[in-house]
Amino acid sequence: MTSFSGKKLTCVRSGRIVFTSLNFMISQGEVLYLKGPNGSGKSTLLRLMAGILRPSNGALTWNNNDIHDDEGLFRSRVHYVGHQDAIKAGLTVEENIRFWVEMNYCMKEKYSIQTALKVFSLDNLSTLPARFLSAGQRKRLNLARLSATYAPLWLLDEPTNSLDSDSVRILSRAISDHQQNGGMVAIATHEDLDLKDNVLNLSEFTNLRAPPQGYNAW
Amino acid sequence: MPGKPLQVFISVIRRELLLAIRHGADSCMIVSFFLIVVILFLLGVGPEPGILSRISAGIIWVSALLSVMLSMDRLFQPDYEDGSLDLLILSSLPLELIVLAKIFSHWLTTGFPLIIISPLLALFLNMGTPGYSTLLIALVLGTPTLSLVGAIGAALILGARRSGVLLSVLILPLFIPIMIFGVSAVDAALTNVSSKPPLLMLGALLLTALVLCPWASAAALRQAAE
Amino acid sequence: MLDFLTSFMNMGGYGYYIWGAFGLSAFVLITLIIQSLKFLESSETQLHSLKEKEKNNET
Amino acid sequence: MFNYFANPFRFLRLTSKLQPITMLVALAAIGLGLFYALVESPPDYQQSETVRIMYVHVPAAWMAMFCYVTIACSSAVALIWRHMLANIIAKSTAPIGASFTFLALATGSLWGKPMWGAWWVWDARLTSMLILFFLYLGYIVLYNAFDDQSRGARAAAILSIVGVINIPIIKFSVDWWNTLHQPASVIKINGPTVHPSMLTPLMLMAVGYMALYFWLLFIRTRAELNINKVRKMLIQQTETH
Repeated sequence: MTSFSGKKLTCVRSGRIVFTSLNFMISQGEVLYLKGPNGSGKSTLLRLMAGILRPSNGALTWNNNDIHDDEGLFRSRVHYVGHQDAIKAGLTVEENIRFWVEMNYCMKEKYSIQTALKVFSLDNLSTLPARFLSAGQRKRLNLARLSATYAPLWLLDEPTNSLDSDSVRILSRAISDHQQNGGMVAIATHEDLDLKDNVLNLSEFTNLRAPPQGYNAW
Repeated sequence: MPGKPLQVFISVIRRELLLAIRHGADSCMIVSFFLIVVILFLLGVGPEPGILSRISAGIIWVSALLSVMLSMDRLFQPDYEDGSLDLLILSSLPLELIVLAKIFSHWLTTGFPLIIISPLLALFLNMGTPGYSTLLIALVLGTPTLSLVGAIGAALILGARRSGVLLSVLILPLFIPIMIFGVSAVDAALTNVSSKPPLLMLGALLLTALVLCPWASAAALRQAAE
Repeated sequence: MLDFLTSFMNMGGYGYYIWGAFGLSAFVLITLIIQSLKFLESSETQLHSLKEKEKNNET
Repeated sequence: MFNYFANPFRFLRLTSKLQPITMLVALAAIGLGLFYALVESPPDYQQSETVRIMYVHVPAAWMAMFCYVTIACSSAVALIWRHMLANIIAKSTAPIGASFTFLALATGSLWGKPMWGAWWVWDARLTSMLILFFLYLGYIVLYNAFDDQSRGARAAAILSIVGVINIPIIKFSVDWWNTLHQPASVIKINGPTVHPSMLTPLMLMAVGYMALYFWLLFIRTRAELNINKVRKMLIQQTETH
C-alpha cells in the first residue's frame, strides 16, 4: 500500500511564510483536492511535492522514507503538470510528446504515444507543428504525457483551465482510470471534477500568526 | 525503470539540433555577427598588412568571444519561458548531464560554424600561413570552453531584468584566460616559437570547465526554478 | 618650523602623488563610512515609522 | 557553530557590542599607521618618498582580495545551510570590497606615475586587480537584477563561488600574458624590499583597514536586516487588508 505524505511542511518564499506545519497523506487510489484562495500556496505545495522546491522544514516521505534520499527514484514516480505547457512550437505534436516520454522512460512502449494521443483526441494532429495548436489543444498535449508513460503519482496544477467541457470529461475519466490501477493524484483546481475524495484546505495553514522562530524566518 | 541514460542524453541533443535546424536562422546570425565584427575591426584599424597580421589572432579571438557570448542567452531562456525547465529538472537523467547535452548541441550550432569560417577571416587579416593550423586547434579547444563557461552565466540570469547586458558583465571576465591562451597560441605559431604550452593550457581549461561548469549551471538552474 | 612644513608637504618633489594617494584613500573611505551610516539611519527610521503605524492601527 | 550565529537576533546583539570596539581599533590603528607612514619611516633608497604610497596601496589590495574571498565563503555557507543572513553579510561586503579594489587601482596608478613614468601600466598585478573590480561589479549588479531579493541572493552566491575559482586562473593567465608582452622599457620592480622599519606602518594600516572593514560590515548588515524587516512587514500588511 504505497503512500505519499508530508509532515509539518513549512515553506518561506522571499521572506513571506506561504504555509506552515502542513500535513497531508495520499494513499493508493486516492485523489487529494487542494482548495484555497489564490496565492494561498497551492502551486507552491505542488512544486514542493514534485521536489522542485525544498521545504524550509518538514519532510516529504514515500512509504515513510524521505524522497530526497534517492531523488532519481522519486523523480521517476512523478508526473508534474504545471501552468505552462512545456511545448516547443518548432516541433510537431508527436515529436513533443515523444521527447518527454524519452526523458522519463526507455522507448520500448512506442505504441503508448499513439494511445495517449488517442485518449486525449489529438491523434489526428500528430504531424502538425505545435505552433498551430490552440490553447486547449496545447493543454491536452501536455496532459497526454500523463497516460503515455506510467507514474504512480500525478501532480496537476489547475489542469482544467483553457479546457472545454468534453476535454474536462476526458481528464476526469483519465484520473479515475489512474485511480483504478492504484495511482495517486494531487490536484489543484476550481472545477469540480465530481471525484471528491479528501480535501486539503490550504487556507487553514496560511494565517497562522506564529512564524517559525528559526533562522529562516528572515 | 528510467530510460537508459545514454538514450536520454542523445534524445536531448537530437531535440536541440532539431530545433536549431527548424529555426535555421540562429546559427547563420551568429556567423554573420562574427564576420561583421572582424570587418569592423579591419575598417577601424585600416588595411595596412603589417599591422593586421600582428593583431589578426587577437581580432579573431575577440570576435569569437563576442559571438559565443551573444548566442548564450538563447540556451536556457526558451525552456525557462515555456515551462520545460521544471520537467527537465524532474526527468530521470540528472540535470548536470542534460545541461552538458544542451551545451554540446549549442557548441555544434554556434562554436563549430565559427571554426569553419575562421580560416577565411585569417585570410582577410593576412595572418601568416603557419598560424592557420594552430588557430584551428586553438579554436577547437577554446570554443567549447567558452560555451561551457557561458552556460553558467546563461543559467544565472534567467528571470533577471535586462538579461542581455547583464550576461556580458558577468561572463566576459571569466572568458579572459581562455582568450589570452588562445591568442598566445597563435602568436607563438606566427613567431615560430613552439605553441605547445598555450595549447596545453587551453586543453587544461577545457577539461576543468567540462567538469565544473555543468555542475555550476545545474545548481543555478535548480535555484532559478524555485 | 615653516621650512619643516614645506619640506614635509612637497615630500622631495613627489608631494602631489603621495598626498594624492592618501587624500584619495581618505576621501573614498570617508564617503563609504558616511554612506553606510546614512543607510543605517534611513533603514532605522523606516522601521520605526512602520512600527508606529502598525502600533496605532492596532490600538 | 553556524546555526548559533545565524539567528539574526543573536547576531544583532553581538554586533551592537562589537561595533564600537571595531571603530575604535580602526581609528587608532589608521591614525598611528599614518603617523608612522608619513613621518617616522625612512624614504626608500631607490624610490625616495614615493614608497609611502605603498602603505595605502598594499593594504587596500590585501583587503580587496580578502573581501572577495569572504563573499565567496559566506555565499557558500548561505547556499549549503540556506541562511539568508550569510547572504546579507556577503551583500554588505561587496561594496566595501569594491571600494578597496578601486583604491588599490587608483593608488597603484598614482604610484606608477613617478616610478614607471605612466599613469596606467599594464602590469600583471594591476591588470588582475582591474579584472577583480569587474568581478565585484558583476556580483553587485546580479544581486540587484531580480525583483525577488532571495532569488538575486542565490544567483549572486553561485556567481561569487564561480568567480573565486576563476581568480587564480585569471591571475596566472595575466602573468603569462604580461611576460609575453613585457615591453623592454618598463623596469620590472617587484615591489621594494620591505625594510623592517617599513613593516610597522604597513601592519598598522593593514590592521586598521581590517577593523574598518568589520565596522562597516556591521553597520551595513544591521541596515540590510532592517530593510528586510521593513519589506516583510509591508508584505504582511498587504495580506491582512
